[in-house]
Amino acid sequence: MFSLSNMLIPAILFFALGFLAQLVRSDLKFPPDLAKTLSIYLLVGIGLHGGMELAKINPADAIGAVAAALGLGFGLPIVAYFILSLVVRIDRLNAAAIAAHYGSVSAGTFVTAIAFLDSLKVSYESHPVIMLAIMESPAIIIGLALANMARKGGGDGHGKQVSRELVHDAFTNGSVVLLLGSMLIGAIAQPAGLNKIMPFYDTMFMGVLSLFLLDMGMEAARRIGDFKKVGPSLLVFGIAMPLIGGVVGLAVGHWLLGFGVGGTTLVAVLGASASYIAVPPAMRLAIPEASPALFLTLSLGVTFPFNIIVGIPLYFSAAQWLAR
Amino acid sequence: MFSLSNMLIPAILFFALGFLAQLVRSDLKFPPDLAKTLSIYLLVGIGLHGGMELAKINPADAIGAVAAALGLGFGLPIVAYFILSLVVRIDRLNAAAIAAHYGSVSAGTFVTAIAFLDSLKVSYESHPVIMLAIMESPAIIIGLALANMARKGGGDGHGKQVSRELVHDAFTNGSVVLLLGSMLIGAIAQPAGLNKIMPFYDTMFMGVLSLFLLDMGMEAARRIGDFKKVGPSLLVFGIAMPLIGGVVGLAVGHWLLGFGVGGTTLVAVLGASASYIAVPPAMRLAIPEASPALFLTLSLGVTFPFNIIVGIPLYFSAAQWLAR
Amino acid sequence: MFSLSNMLIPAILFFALGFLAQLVRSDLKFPPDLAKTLSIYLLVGIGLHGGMELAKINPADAIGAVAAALGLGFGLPIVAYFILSLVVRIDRLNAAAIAAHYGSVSAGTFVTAIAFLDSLKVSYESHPVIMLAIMESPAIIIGLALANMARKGGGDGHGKQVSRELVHDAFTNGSVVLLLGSMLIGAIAQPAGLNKIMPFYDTMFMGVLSLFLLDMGMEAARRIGDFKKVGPSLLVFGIAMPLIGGVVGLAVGHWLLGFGVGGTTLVAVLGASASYIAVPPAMRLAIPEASPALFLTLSLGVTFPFNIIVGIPLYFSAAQWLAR
Amino acid sequence: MKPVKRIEIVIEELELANVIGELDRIGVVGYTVVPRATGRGERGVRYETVQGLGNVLMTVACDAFQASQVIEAMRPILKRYGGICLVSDAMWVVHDS
Amino acid sequence: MKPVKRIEIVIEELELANVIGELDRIGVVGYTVVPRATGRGERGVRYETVQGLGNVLMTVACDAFQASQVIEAMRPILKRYGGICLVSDAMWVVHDS
Amino acid sequence: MKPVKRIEIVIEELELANVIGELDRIGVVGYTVVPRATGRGERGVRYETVQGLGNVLMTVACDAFQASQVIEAMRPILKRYGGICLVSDAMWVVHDS
Ligand SMILES: Nc1ncnc2c1ncn2[C@@H]1O[C@H](COP(=O)(O)O)[C@@H](O)[C@H]1O
Ligand SMILES: Nc1ncnc2c1ncn2[C@@H]1O[C@H](COP(=O)(O)O)[C@@H](O)[C@H]1O
Ligand SMILES: Nc1ncnc2c1ncn2[C@@H]1O[C@H](COP(=O)(O)O)[C@@H](O)[C@H]1O
Ligand code: NA
Ligand code: NA
Ligand code: NA
Repeated sequence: MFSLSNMLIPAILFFALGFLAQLVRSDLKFPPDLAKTLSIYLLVGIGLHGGMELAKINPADAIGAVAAALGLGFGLPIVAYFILSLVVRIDRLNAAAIAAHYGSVSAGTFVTAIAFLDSLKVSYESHPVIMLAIMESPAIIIGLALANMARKGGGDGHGKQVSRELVHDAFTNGSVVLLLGSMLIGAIAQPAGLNKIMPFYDTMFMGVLSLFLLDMGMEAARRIGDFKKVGPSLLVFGIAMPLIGGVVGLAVGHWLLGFGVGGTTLVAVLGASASYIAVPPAMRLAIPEASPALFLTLSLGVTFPFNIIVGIPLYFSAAQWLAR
Repeated sequence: MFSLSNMLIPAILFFALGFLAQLVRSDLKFPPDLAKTLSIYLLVGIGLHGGMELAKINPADAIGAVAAALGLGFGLPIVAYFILSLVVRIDRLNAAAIAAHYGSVSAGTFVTAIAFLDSLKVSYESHPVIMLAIMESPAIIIGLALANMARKGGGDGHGKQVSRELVHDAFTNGSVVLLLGSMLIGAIAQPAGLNKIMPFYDTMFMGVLSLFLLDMGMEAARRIGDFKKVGPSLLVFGIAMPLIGGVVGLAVGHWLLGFGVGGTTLVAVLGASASYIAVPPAMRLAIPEASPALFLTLSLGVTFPFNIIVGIPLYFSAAQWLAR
Repeated sequence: MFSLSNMLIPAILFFALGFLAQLVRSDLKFPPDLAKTLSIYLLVGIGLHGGMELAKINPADAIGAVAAALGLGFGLPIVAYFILSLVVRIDRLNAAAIAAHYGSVSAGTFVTAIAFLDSLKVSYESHPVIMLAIMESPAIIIGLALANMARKGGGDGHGKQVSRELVHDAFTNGSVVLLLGSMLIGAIAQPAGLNKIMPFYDTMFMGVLSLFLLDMGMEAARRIGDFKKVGPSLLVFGIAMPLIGGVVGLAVGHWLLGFGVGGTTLVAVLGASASYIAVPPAMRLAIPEASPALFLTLSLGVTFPFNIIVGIPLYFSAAQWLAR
Repeated sequence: MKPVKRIEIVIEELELANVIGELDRIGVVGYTVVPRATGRGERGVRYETVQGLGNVLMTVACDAFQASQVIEAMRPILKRYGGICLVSDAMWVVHDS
Repeated sequence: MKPVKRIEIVIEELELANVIGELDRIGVVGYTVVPRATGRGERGVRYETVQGLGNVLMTVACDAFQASQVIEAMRPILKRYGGICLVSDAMWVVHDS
Repeated sequence: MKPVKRIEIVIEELELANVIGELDRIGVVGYTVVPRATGRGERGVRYETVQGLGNVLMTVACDAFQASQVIEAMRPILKRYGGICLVSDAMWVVHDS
């Protein structure tokens, strides 16, 4: 069973440390490129590991996971959009932009969930990694489509050109390329060579994750200043939506894909997490009318910390409960 | 016994390499953020290790070390200030700024001392790490107080506001937060999680230290151009003061705290080293009249290299002599 | 024997991934300082390893390798210059600048060759590392001399001052200092200390190389846009010249130095590779009339990828053939 | 030396390719870009939380006629995505005179 | 386009918060900051040896009245901590016109 | 405030030492440098592929007489290595007045 001591995994404590450092207005600052470097490392690391695992399974076996990922990636932003327009009642363009973030995923949250499972020595399926890579993109397309609808076609020349670029960008953005690319390398490279590379990822992975979360903690706390701009109903959305996505993910993982506790937790995390790397620039280009203060504050300042501190253990407990 | 071959530890050789590279005007340059990244890594590494060790000892046991750290942190800058005003005879504001640097500590010097002890397989107490964290701040307060006195109250509104900010900054500066934070994490995190993180620090620590010292060697040599501005009597101070601080540290470590050879060496290093991370910006804000060319050249260009090359082996030999 | 599966070593696959990412216009981008940091790491790593190996051999034994390196370093740029002026028929200043690049070496290619040999479990002599360090500089001097000749003495005051600076820079440039310096440290540092440092290099080396090649793949592909400017005959030179240098290197390694398959392959790689770190800035200062678009595109965009993908396996097969 | 217009543009990094496209269309070859600028304007504070969302500072020196075209091209971009565009006079120490 | 003052400030990074505080007090919303500038002045060479001790380059476009307030606010800061402040004229390609 | 010339120079990083040498010779103490600029000009696109081959943006404020000397010193450098040099007028909020 889950207990408070599970919270004391170092990765999460480092996140809290970063958050606190920023709250007490420490001058602690990470070099701006450090976070990027750490996340390149983490993405390649998950990709290689995932690829090596996936090479062992039957490709046909992965089709269900791929389909589920597409379903979640196309479905969740639509759910989010309707909640945002009908319940939270914000304007449609901001709704579309925010919805796209929640349909996509956060690799940082995913890796933290893996650290969490590892610390409890819970095993997990390898399919969720491929779902992570796939789920980066579809929500961007949906966000764009929703915005075009909101603009009643948005059909000026500029809009159409941006749309074309956006669809291209959605499938070629850095995280997708890194993740799919290293997954492929993990699957096809000769084992002797991989064995020489993996110590770099195995030895350092959790340490790098801790530093990454330390930085993300600072970044999350920096967003608190914008909570006023976001307003109470959107803040509630920033916590309710991951719960909804998490529940959908739990259902998909447990019933649809038949995963165990670990895999189901990871699918829940995919559903629950919101993108803060690939989607923000895409939405900035696609929907310049939408406010970055809203979507960044929600994904980085509310949902990310919520998932790290509360969400992951919660989805895990739920997955355990389902698996009874 | 100590012999020349002890100087041949790689960390020190890399420092010499960096120094030399700059002397021959090589275009070798480290990316500006690399040194920051390396020192974040080193601080977290010392903190985690220290915290894990400290978790094993009786908290009451650490009270002596804490008190000694406060004593050194408040006392040494006052000693330095009087030497600077009465013997070296520089103006009081520069004296206050420089004194603050010498009352504080250099984590880089501390880590190099640990590498030195490790290379000789000399063990050491874990308390000095906590002293390192504590000694970052008090000297900043003393520097500020001395400057305010020198300005006869310095009591304009601006001065008072800066003072308040300074006291805040002294206790929340990045190094303090990182060091105390990771010490705490090392002490309270669940062991299974720590075991997954520590390979990142254990495997890489000495290698990272070498690269850090390579960069610091270049930085130290860059300061040589300012030796003229500093003048001979201040240059002598830059070597005499670490010796004084080292002797005080030796006494405190050996007699007051009853440490062995390793621990006594480390306390001597704390006394002898001068800050070049936390104190310079604090003094720049608090005493804008003081010249950064003076305090940076002294701490980075004179005292740091002196401690790395001559000081550490010297304090170690003295600690051995005390322990006969 | 060599087979296609040898190409599937992860380092090369990561290079291909970077190349592809850029071709599909992904927004994947490495922080600008990351490549520098990775190459500092790689240079120090090769240097330390090489130094530790060299410490075991008789210094007299290395004299042949040193002489061969000087011969290649002074000879190859002259060969390249004549091909460029007489066959490719480009102007003499551009010819001099490009020739200097091909007389020098690429540490990145060298390390990839080592990864290639390691993946095939082929051993190699330690001398080529010292040749790598030595071959960085002579070509710069030759390039300068050729340019001065082309300018008929180039004898204005400015030219002479630049020449003096250039000769200084040729021998103090960052890569040379790092490589020779860490080789020296590897040779003289006390073994206990080295053993504490080496895990940093042993554990991470291949992983770091992969990330480095990922970045270089993107950089190489970025150069494709300049292929038009370079023109077909120069593009052919970019592939023919490494083959010529490779053949010369094979001959030198096999017959002159009597190396085995591994060592001969490495000498071939030294002959075949073109500099893209030390030589470009030197040529920019020495021959401002020469176009960086030409020399950078050739060395980074043509010869580097050619050597990584085709050259290394080819030189290796040839070395095997020689050793029959 | 010849008199030129000095155009100074602050835009989000994401828009840079777009702006360069406009310069190409107009036929302006030269520009200089300083990356990683931060700033504050009507749309709040901007810094590079996320790749592409920081500011860049672009300087373009060109003749008055081209400048007026650049200005017109910038208007819709500034309206859509924010940023500023300042135009002033300067003397250009021409390469070849 | 409307005529504005273009204020260009070089200060130590540490002072940035202070200067922004003055802008807030005066009511100037917009500014752009380029970090990691190095330089040389009366106080010698400045580069970022230590976090906070490098220069930043700040640009503020505002009307003449606000500019005069900014200038007055900068004087004591420049005196205390060094740095420079240059003021020139520019035309602002306003967002909404 | 006093009127000054504001000289803005974009050159390859490698040339920076050279330009500072010229400033020293002329007796100009103050300058500010923003590193890591990219750009495009007659010689094509420049970015820091290789250490030293990126652009830097240098600003020098000085009086008109020194400015004319700096301009003359820049001509041969610009001719040889490329880059631009723009000169404009500004008011300097002097430290001590
Ligand atoms: N008055 C101003 N002075 C200088 N920079 C400005 C000004 N207004 C806006 N900016 C810059 O332009 C960016 C976008 O501005 P805005 O679209 O008004 O939010 C800001 O982040 C600033 O970097
Ligand atoms: N004349 C000048 N032109 C351009 N920048 C200057 C000038 N004088 C000072 N600076 C900048 O302002 C900073 C502080 O100047 P100072 O307070 O005079 O040492 C320097 O590091 C330069 O970046
Ligand atoms: N018209 C221009 N406006 C702004 N920057 C320019 C201009 N022309 C050249 N530059 C800058 O000067 C550098 C060298 O220019 P060039 O020597 O013409 O290739 C370019 O990389 C740009 O950064
Ligand atoms: Na999601
Ligand atoms: Na001290
Ligand atoms: Na070569």
